[in-house]
Amino acid sequence: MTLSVRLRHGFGGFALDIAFEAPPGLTVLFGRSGSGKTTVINAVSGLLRPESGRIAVDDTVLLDRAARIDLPVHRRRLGYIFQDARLFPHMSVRQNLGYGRFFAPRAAPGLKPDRVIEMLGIGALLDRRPGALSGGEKSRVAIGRALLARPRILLADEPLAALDEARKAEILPYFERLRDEVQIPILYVSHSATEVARLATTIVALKAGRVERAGPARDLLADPAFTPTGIRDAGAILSARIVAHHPDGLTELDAGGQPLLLPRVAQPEGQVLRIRIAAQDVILSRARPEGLSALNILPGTVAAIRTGEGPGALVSLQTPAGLILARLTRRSLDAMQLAPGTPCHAVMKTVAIAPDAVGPAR
Amino acid sequence: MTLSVRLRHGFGGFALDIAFEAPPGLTVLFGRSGSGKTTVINAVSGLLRPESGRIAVDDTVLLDRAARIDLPVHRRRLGYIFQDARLFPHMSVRQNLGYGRFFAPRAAPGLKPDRVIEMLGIGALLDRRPGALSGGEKSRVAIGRALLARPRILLADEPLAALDEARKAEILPYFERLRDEVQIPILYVSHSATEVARLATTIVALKAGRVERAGPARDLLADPAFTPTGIRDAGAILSARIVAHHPDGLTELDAGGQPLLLPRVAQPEGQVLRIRIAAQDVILSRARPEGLSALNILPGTVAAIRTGEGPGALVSLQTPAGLILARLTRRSLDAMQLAPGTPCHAVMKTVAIAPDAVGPAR
Amino acid sequence: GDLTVFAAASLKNAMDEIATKYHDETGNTLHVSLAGSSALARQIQQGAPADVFISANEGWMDKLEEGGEIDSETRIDLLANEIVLVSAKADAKPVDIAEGFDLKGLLGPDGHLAMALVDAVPAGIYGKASLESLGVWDQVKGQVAQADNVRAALALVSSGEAPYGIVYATDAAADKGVQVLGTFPEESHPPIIYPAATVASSKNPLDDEFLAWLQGDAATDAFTRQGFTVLGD
Amino acid sequence: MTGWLGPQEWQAVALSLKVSSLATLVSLPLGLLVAYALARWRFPGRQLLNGIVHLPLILPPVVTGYLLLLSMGTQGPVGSLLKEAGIIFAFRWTGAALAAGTMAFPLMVRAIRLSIEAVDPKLEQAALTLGAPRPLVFATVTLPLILPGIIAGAILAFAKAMGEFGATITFVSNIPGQTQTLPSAIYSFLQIPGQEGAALKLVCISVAIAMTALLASEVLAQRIAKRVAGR
Amino acid sequence: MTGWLGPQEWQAVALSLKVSSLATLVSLPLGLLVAYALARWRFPGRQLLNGIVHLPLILPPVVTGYLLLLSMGTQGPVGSLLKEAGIIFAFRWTGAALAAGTMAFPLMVRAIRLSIEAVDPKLEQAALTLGAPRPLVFATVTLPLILPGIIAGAILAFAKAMGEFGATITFVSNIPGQTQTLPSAIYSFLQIPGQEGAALKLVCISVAIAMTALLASEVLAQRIAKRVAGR
Ligand SMILES: Nc1ncnc2c1ncn2[C@@H]1O[C@H](COP(=O)(O)OP(=O)(O)OP(=O)(O)O)[C@@H](O)[C@H]1O
Ligand SMILES: Nc1ncnc2c1ncn2[C@@H]1O[C@H](COP(=O)(O)OP(=O)(O)OP(=O)(O)O)[C@@H](O)[C@H]1O
Ligand code: MOO
Ligand SMILES: [Mg+2]
Ligand SMILES: [Mg+2]
Repeated sequence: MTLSVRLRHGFGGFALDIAFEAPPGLTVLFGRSGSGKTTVINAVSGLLRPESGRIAVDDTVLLDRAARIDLPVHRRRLGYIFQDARLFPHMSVRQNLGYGRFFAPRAAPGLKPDRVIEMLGIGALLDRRPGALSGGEKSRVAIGRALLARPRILLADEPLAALDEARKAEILPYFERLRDEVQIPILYVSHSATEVARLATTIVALKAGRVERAGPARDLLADPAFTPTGIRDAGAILSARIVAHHPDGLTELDAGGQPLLLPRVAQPEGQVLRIRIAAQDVILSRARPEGLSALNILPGTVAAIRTGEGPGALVSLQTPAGLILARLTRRSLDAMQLAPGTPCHAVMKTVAIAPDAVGPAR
Repeated sequence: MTLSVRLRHGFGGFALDIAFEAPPGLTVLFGRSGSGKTTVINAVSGLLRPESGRIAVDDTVLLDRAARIDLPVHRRRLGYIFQDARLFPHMSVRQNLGYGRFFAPRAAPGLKPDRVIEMLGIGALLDRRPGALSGGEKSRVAIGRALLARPRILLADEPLAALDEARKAEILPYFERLRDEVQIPILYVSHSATEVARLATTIVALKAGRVERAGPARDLLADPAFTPTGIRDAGAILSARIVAHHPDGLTELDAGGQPLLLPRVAQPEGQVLRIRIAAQDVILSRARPEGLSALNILPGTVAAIRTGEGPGALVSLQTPAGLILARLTRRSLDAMQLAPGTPCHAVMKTVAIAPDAVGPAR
Repeated sequence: GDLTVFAAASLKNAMDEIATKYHDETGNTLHVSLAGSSALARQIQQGAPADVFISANEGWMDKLEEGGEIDSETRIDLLANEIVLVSAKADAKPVDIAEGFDLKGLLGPDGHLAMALVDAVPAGIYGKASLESLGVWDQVKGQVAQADNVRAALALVSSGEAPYGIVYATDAAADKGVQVLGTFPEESHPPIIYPAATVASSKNPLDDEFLAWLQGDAATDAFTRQGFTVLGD
Repeated sequence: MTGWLGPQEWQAVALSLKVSSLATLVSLPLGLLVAYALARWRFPGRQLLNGIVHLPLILPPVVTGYLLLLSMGTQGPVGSLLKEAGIIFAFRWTGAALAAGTMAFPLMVRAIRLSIEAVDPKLEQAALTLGAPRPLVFATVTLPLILPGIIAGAILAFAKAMGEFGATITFVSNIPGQTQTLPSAIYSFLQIPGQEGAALKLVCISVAIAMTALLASEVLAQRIAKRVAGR
Repeated sequence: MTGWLGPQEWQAVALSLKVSSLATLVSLPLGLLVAYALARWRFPGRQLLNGIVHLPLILPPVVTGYLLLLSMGTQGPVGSLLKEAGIIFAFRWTGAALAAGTMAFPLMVRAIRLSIEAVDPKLEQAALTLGAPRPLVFATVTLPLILPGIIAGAILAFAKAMGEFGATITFVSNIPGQTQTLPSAIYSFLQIPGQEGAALKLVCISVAIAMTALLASEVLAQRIAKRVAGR
């Protein structure tokens, strides 16, 4: 299912004018504070009626101002995780969680309440009221409430911002499942490189109310010119197939014929994974290095080099496994005499490929 | 000024029982969602009256239930950045920002309004009301309101959670300035490794209402057994003096007699910096490696090794610059035959030392 | 049988007694609705289920008669009353109420004279007429405190708020807190008449009989005890 | 007890309770609707509706009673229509309830409206996104949140109905056992000097009833507030 | 215009305006205090205070007026004390204002109290942490947020005061130019057969005044609500 959005709206000083397509999967809306992310999501939800525009999911038109179509909010079958939790203060956590379920068609696909409650770690809170919850607990209940509404479109506005890393790591897989199994369009606002890398199928980067870049996550993330969360978080995405699970806790992958080792993953042998390799974590070497603690070495040739204003540079390397990004200093660039076409090796630590950078391929 | 806190309080199922000292500087309260961080901050602010306990800043007792002392909230001279922004809806942004200033003694030290407004990027919002702000804009105004109250104690409950990376990078230095120049005790709740590494002088880790670990940030962060934000974010902190700014945009430091290169920093030559080196970013090599893009190599000997349940291990290396943490796989550990006392080299990329891991020393 | 009587509120005590007696004598039950004469008259105009109307005010009875809402031939002048000057002051002396008597002097520069509304409520209208014909109205009119009914005027006097007041003799008799200083001459005001009649729309066979009974001994006794004069036809 | 109050007084007490309860209960749904419309809808004639609702507060009760008599009496334009339908207010206890309800209506509407205006529309929006149609959003989110306001409105209305006199006596007269409410009975006693004691007894009963209702509503409202605050 | 209404009626109009305005303005601070106490403080006697505030609503107005006469009259226990201090209510327009204010008080308190209860205490807490002492927190945070409630309460009180009759005439009677308010004048006309027209004129004036006030308050309240919503 493809969500297509075209909007124009103005608030006093701020003008929004955007158009993008969100193909099946998860579309991350990206942009600085005040760039219009919540406004876009609100328009898709129907809570904001834009001055002009059209919003459709495949052939279902949610809004078309020109044709005077405006599907009422409650008929859009949304799961909206608000930037503020917006729990119903007079209902218990259990009642909050059950609220959307009640209105969803029985037959609609969705996650089981027990599993959602368990993954969110809110089993002990079910009889409390929102007034007696901590900030993170509130946001977890809000996530559960939206997921359990069996939505046809999921809108998530920084859903994990208030959570600790461990909890984030527990919840991320469920968004992956929603993306891959339930196959509903998901619009997801996030500032976190990890979340973008792990979840995004598509990226839409907003800047001051306009679309700055938009496209498949894999293309955008491998582009040295696009560093949405800052150059430090740049990184490319590869596909690789699981070859073997070794007894010392490492999993071996085949990335375009080259072996890659990473900490054990849960998926079975044969499965194709999507892995993210941060530019930061890649060391380049002209000669094949020996005796290092880093276990992964991919040969390749330099594809492109981007030097910005600072002392750093981003190099993209064409390897058998695909394009890889590496970040280094210009001094190293000069010392190693790198230029497009130069053959060289990418050295990556096994541990640099964190579990949260590994997910089922799309 | 040292803040000492001792508290006991119960909410139905949750029992808080903690004691810690926050010496001058910034104390990060760390812990999973629901572990009691906001409760502690509320008690220090006086908004929550704990069942028993004592809270004092040096000799000024804010609360002593046994002695029936309970300084009223408004006399505690706080700057409290709430987890939810809590802006006054009927006042403009300007009025919100000015509110605390009005009650602060003229003579109290504090930041200038214009600078705070500029760093928060809220200059264009001054005449708006909170209802017309985006999520991140609200939280920025809330930060400004607290900072401008010229507080004697600053309480910040995940102040940067709703902000994009670029904005975070702009605001962090101001918390550093408050910590280093204004020298007020700061209690700061955060889940972010970057913020902890950059800001913390002291770390207090909570777990289910109790103090799990507490101590100076430098000690805790160099301890392979303590990985508060997950092993992936482990990293040690070094002190190093600026030797020279090179024309190619790199700055050379002297870390215990060893040269370290990193992207240009703003501070002048001669100044001592605090730099964080993520365990993730360190590669170990028995022999001194050659021909790599990584420019920093520190010799040392293995001080301690921690192996957990997974395939990874944390190695702490005693170098002339101080303790360094490195993360690698057990397979590498075995291949390299590392054990306490083994001499070896730490290899770090220049670019791995990001600007946000560099700050004035404390 | 049952009978509904709409009676001016100032007849409360007498009607209570009459209801009991009537029930004892005839076995019939009286429902007495007490309110201001104007309210009752308007209700009768709007088809109220009243069988008999006893008004404190001839004007309203005239109005009903014009509209055919009462049976004209049954209308009688049932009771007469007097208006008196009262005071709650212990040292008040009887006053000879006559042409030009010094009411202004009694009140002093800022004492008030409590009356019912002088243009609207019968007791007030009679009082004003009397003072006018005695030639003292113009001197005291600025000091008249008008209440919405006689009872409230009396309360102003008995609470001491107004030193003097003009009320019905029947009300003055019932209030132990005030003393009657003098009675206004009968000829100084129009006759104070309480007319009664059966209501035209009433199909109650008892109504004529009750009107007759009201003029009988038992009723006369009850009215007299409250200070009314019962008028024969 | 029966000795302490005459049967007629007991009747007045019972009738007042009946009248005030009916007036409160029947006007509640209408009050809710009007309050919601005034708080949340923008429609032409909104200010007019608002004005009409407030009329009984502005007019002297006698005038309200008189207008009721003219319009809702069996001869009146509305009353005669209703009579066809078998609904008669004139000189019935239902009429007393109508008068009391009319007088109490503005108080009820104001209280409920204030609390509707205090509900954060963002919560209602959240319910909409979860698939609840407007009427159910109202029933499951708005209504529970304004319950304290509804209780306040209802109790104000009940208290007002217990004390209402001018409009009632003007509209439905003061017929013992049928339309004689407590305030009318008190009025009757106050017409004659020397009956203050009897009036006082009734005043005490009236106050006791209203205070009991008031206290009950306070307890209820507090319990609700606590639950919402999450304690 | 002067020809349309007699001078006595004009006086009544002017007086009613004066009386209702004074009643509203003077009872506002007290109403605010009582509403705040009832909404936010827990003290012994809170329910008693609540009951007393509601009394004028429960009692027939005549009774309230009578009680005022007994207590606040120049001979009454409170009234005689006040007289020493030079404050006299009896037969003065100030007394009419006292009666109207008393009758309107419960309406005002309820409206203000509801809106105080709707203010999120977290905002007040935020103000405290910023160094504002309680009274200033009230003045700068609570008060502006409850302004719509205060306006609603004031306008309810004003409207009620414009219509108040029973308590006023019982307490201060009806002295043209001093205590004859519009409702007293209307009542007088209604007592006389055939004067309904004259009464109607006054009713219209009364309604016009109250509606104007009502409309003004709505506009004001809407403007405030908009500002708070941030549009
Ligand atoms: N009013 C209350 N009644 C009952 N339990 C409460 C109440 N307030 C907080 N709690 C519980 O106390 C615990 C600590 O809450 P606190 O707000 O301090 O957590 P926190 O560490 O700030 O978490 P987060 O990171 O999610 O904000 C939580 O388990 C919470 O559910
Ligand atoms: N009601 C409003 N009136 C005026 N301006 C508004 C209104 N709502 C939002 N804005 C402005 O529109 C812009 C976009 O707001 P939006 O909430 O979409 O930002 P966002 O991208 O979600 O930011 P954040 O990450 O801070 O939540 C902001 O500059 C904001 O100030
Ligand atoms: O009973 Mo009346 O109607 O006082 O004159
Ligand atoms: Mg937003
Ligand atoms: Mg918290």
